[in-house]
Amino acid sequence: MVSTSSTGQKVTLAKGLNLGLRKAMEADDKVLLMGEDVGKLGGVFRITDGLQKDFGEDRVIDSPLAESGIVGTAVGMAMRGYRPVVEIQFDGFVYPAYDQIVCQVAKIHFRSKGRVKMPMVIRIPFGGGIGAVEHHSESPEAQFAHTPGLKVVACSNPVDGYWMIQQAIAHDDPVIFLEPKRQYHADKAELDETATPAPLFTSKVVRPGSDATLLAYGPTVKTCMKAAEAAAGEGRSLEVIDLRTLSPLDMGPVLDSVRRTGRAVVVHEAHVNLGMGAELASRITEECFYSLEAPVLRVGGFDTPYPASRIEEEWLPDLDRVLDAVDRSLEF
Amino acid sequence: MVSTSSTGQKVTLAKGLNLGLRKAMEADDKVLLMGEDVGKLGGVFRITDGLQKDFGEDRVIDSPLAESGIVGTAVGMAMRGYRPVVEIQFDGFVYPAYDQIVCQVAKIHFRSKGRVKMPMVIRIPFGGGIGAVEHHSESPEAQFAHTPGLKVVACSNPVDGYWMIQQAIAHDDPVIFLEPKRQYHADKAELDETATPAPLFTSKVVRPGSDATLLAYGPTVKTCMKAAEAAAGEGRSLEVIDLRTLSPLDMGPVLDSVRRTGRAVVVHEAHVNLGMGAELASRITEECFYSLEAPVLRVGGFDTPYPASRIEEEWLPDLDRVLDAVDRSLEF
Amino acid sequence: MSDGAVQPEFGPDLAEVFGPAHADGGPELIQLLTPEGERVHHPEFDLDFSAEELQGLYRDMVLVRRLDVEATALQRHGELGIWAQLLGQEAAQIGAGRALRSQDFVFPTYREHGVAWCRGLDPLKLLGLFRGVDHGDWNPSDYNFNLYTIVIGAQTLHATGYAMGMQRDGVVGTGDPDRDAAVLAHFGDGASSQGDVNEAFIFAASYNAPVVFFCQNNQWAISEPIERQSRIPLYQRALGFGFPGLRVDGNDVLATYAVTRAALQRARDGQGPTFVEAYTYRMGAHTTTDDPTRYRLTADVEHWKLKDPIARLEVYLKRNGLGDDDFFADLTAEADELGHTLREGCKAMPDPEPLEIFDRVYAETPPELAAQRDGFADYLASFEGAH
Amino acid sequence: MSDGAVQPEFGPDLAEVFGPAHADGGPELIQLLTPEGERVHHPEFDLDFSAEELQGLYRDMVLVRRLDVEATALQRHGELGIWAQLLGQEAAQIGAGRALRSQDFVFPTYREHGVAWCRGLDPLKLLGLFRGVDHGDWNPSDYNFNLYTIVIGAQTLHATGYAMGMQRDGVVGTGDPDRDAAVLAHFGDGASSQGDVNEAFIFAASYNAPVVFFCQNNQWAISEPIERQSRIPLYQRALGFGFPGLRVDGNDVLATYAVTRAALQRARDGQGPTFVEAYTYRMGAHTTTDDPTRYRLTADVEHWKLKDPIARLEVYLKRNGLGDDDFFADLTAEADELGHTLREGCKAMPDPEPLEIFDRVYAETPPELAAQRDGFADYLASFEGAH
Ligand SMILES: Cc1ncc(C[n+]2csc(CCOP(=O)(O)OP(=O)(O)O)c2C)c(N)n1
Ligand SMILES: Cc1ncc(C[n+]2csc(CCOP(=O)(O)OP(=O)(O)O)c2C)c(N)n1
Ligand SMILES: [Mg+2]
Ligand SMILES: [Mg+2]
Repeated sequence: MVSTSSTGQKVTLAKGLNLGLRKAMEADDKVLLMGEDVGKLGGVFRITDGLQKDFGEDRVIDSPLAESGIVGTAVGMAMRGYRPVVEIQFDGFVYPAYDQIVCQVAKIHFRSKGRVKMPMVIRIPFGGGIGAVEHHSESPEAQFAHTPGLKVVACSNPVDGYWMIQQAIAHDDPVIFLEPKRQYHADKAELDETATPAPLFTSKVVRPGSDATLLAYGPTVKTCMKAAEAAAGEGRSLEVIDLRTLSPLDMGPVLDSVRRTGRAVVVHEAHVNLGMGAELASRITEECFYSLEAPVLRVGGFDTPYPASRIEEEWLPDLDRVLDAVDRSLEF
Repeated sequence: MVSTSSTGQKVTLAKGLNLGLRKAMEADDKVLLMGEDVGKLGGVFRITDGLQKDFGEDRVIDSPLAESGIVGTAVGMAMRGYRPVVEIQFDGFVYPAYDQIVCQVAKIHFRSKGRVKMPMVIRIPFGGGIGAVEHHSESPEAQFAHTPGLKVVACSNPVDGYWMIQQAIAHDDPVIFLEPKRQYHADKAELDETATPAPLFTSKVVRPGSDATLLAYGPTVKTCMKAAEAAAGEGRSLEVIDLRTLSPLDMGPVLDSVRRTGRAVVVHEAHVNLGMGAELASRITEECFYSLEAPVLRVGGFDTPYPASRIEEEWLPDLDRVLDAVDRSLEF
Repeated sequence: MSDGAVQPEFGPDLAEVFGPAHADGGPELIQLLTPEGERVHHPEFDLDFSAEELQGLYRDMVLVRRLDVEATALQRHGELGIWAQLLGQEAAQIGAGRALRSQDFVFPTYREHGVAWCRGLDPLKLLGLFRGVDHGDWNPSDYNFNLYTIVIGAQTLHATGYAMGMQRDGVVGTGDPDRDAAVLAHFGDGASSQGDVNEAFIFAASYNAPVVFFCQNNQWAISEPIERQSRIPLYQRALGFGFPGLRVDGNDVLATYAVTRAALQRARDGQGPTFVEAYTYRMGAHTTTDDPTRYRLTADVEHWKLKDPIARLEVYLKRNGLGDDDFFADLTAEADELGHTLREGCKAMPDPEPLEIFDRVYAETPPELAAQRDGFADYLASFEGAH
Repeated sequence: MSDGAVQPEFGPDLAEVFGPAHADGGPELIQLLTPEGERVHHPEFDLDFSAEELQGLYRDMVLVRRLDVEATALQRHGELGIWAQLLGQEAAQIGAGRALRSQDFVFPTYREHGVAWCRGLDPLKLLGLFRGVDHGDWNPSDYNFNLYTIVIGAQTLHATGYAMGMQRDGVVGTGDPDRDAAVLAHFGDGASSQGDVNEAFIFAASYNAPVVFFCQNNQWAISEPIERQSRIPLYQRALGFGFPGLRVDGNDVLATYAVTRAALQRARDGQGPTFVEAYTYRMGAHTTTDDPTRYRLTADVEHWKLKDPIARLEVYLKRNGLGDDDFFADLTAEADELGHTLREGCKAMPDPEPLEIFDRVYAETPPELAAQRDGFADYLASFEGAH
């Protein structure tokens, strides 16, 4: 079991997560991985590639095909002192485990007056754009963020993937860990394993700007960066914030930014209706009522089920729809 | 099987629903009821009292103790041409059926290009204030309203209970039907069975006013009516809207009102974070940006799990917290 | 219990596979003490009990019945919001509870007051949940007894996972009796229909986890009779998942003890899960808010009264001179004392402090929740002057 | 298949209850045609097949294999996003599909292309979902064949509910062969672990619903072998729920047909559910995106090649003079023609019109969604001039 610690290697998000999981397992032998096909196969996205070989079947556990069973047994293992990291194969398959997540995982710390900790990470590859069939492109984050007792984070790039997964595993509260599956093998970034990462529950300005603020997380960070780039070509300066944490929200950087720009557009793949954009818009408006030049606008998946993949790119928020919202905001 | 059709009787919400279910079953023999203890017992709240006796065990079906099984078999019955009305015993027990609801009930019409209808009603007694133990006082509406393909309504009084349940059953789309359990046996209202009810998916101004708008549904309608009454004593005129429909929202009356009053407070028992208030605040702000004198404020359950019942009344939004928000809005 | 339609005209003959089913427990019912108080013998599960042990089991049953009666009365007097009665299930719970070793871990439902008693929990602690002052105010690891779980069946998966943790801790099948441990997972007949419970069977079988699934078949899930959940005897469910199932007379504390003990030992030894169906009867209502006259016959209840778990052991003790008048008198006094303690203790239980709720949601409270807390504190404080 | 640890030291002896388990299907495997193409007899399920019937079954299998091969190729050429192959499972699907009567209703998973074929569905319609142009573009009631369901196991509950609907419609157990109907519910070995599937067993047993649970145990759930899901033969799962389970050689189209036919008839007659385990093997990858070399041995695949469902019937037909050269040549031509149609048809499938999605979410589109649609239409139109 050799730790592949090196600095400066270029990694994909999939590799960053894989390395992060490995680090976490090396650091604490209470860390267990569990899920469908996470063993020999390394998961359908290969995020757990090689881990069963190196850490054994007792720590990288192929489970029967039952999500409630996976999360429910992970609860028991956490009660016994383990730190289970559960992989849900695709976003759309988290729902059979929904009851265990919202009634048990989320509530046990509270129910027990803090006596029983629930240090569990539930990894969910989320979002669309991979040309998949139904149920493989969902964005369930709002439902979890609405549930007290859960923390919800989303990574957007290889370096964050590497650090955030380790931070989530080390954290004593249950964390819903969202991974933009479209990004798994898309881009590479330089990983410096000796760096000091930002704390887990913080948002980051990833591109400064002054005319309007784009709020994104997971897969839409890239969309917004591209939009900002395109807007810059037309002389518009857009600030982009990678929220990273969805529950709790880290409103500090968001409010600072909107107070400066006076305009905000929230971009996510989840349905607009009752999506994260609704909460962000409400809070921003409450806190920056007199700084806002326009209402906070929301760009997201339409309020329809995820469509057949041949039209998914029309359904998903893209650069043009983001810029259209920016225009509407600026012209308001 | 005698229809107790009469005009002018005073009924509770429980009785209104019971009569409405009876009417719906008389009107269409494809209507079936299904759930735990709905037969001889008449349900733990007695909403189905007497129906099995009159309509038989084939139409009022006591089910095995499994919510996914109940909703999943109801899907099959709907495909076969029935109109199942499912009772979930308590809000907190809807989650084992969550997968069937969001991935099947909500999506089958879309998946089948409209060829397969899903005329199902899922009745959920919801909300707190009855001194119950954990999981018996939840407000899960935002999660369902976020899901395209579902319609979500909440009744607040006996007369609406009577009409809305019949309308929901007659409707061809799946309806999540929320019943404020705290109101079941609380107040009586005169029921005129010959009246013409308002359409199902409409909101209603239940008290006109001019200083601020209170938006409520289900159990908080009563709270807001009392708050408006109390405010009137202090010379403040509050308009109260009973939303009745949560998905779709009927924004017409809401926007009209807020354009007049310039102020809105949304009141629900669900957690504030990503609750219905977030969506309402976002839409109101977007539509009435220049009419708003203050940001839309939200009063709801705190972002903690529902507490032990001896302190539930402190956790739930009450008259004082509503008036406090009104004050904050007016003073903004 | 079983249904005529179960006979297939092909495939294995179910009656042959399982033996005939009987409404009264059937021949498969493992019994050591009859309802009439006769000691009977069993080829596999016989055990010798000392006078002390028998008195101990009797005492436990009498005291938990008193606990139950008091709690029911406290609910009637408005001191509890609701109470889930164990009346009639004392033998099933005490038999199972006494079969545990301290290193074993228990996952109860909301009705296992008797098992809690055996784990040494102050019974007053059981009342908090039903009074509405907490969700259970004990540390599970202090008693190896989890908090009550209300969502039907959810805890069977936790139990299985906990047992998988024990396997990883190396406390299964080592041969060291003080080290080897097992999990006892409680659930009801109604719960057997939940997906979670069946998934727990699958996981436990798949990993050969050291867990005993202990089902109190009290014949009812609120108003629904066991026939709605299963048309064959419930213990046979386990066989289809590949591990043994046994039906024990749940009103016979000796048999329940013996069978649970053997099943737990099998689990500790690394031989995997067992399903124990304790065949019993819910003599009371489902909870204090239930009205069983709407759905069941008094005659049935009367029938089961003859099988009372306490009465049969009392007859046995008395007939065999295993308890003198002092023993019974002392026990009555002890029960009265317990009742008194419960009544006084319950009424003295303070309401929780509202602001606490904010501190316990997370191990690390996020700033936004802390702000919500502070806002509420200010709000509450704003009334102080006013009143 | 089964695990040493299953022997309890008490309780019913599982080996006795169920008989011994064997890796290769075991003695309980119902077979009418051996891998070598020998016709064997079975005491309960024997059937006579005419030459025409045998040729028909053979033809079906050959054509659906071609369908599968073509679709796999179309995926490789980028015409489909993904494809779930049925290679090796032709006999299980054709045997089951041909056992249906028109009034029966089928709930498939995502792999039942052979059953769809038997229901008369234009195979091109199966490609839409995998191409990404729709979620299945047929009306289930036109074929009594539901849309594919992707969430594992969910459809078994729908099937049970549909069967309960049939009971209420009075089309079960009337004795009229053209009226009595049943439901065929498909699922895989992996699916047997889902709560939903086990709840379906419970509901079907409880209401004695006319449903046949048809499990294609192809030994794998993606990378996980059947042993992870069950340590005893899967068909035995049903016994614990109180209805019969049977294991049939799923690579033997004759046996699968005979067993499914009997099970469906039993359901139509009002005798309730049956579990049929079609013991087969997934010869291909899980889907075209899977790489089975990461988790299984080529030797295993080679072993199963000897049991090929088509080859054995071909041997039998040829050996018994039941198909002349023309028959085989015509069939090859027909398969080529099918391949051609599929290739051309697939490429010609139009992409959906984005705006349609808004109209199909509800039976009655709410105004707010109509507004969203209109806004998007305007937005799209705004580009028209621009480009
Ligand atoms: C998931 C879920 N659904 C419904 C309920 C409501 N409920 C509480 S107890 C009960 C019946 C349980 O019956 P059983 O499992 O036989 O246990 P018993 O109460 O008889 O001990 C029901 C339906 C619940 N607590 N959880
Ligand atoms: C609820 C759910 N979880 C996970 C998946 C992902 N998934 C698709 S197929 C599959 C394996 C299914 O195995 P099995 O039931 O044996 O059927 P087979 O594919 O072998 O025909 C998995 C895990 C899913 N579709 N649904
Ligand atoms: Mg019970
Ligand atoms: Mg399989």
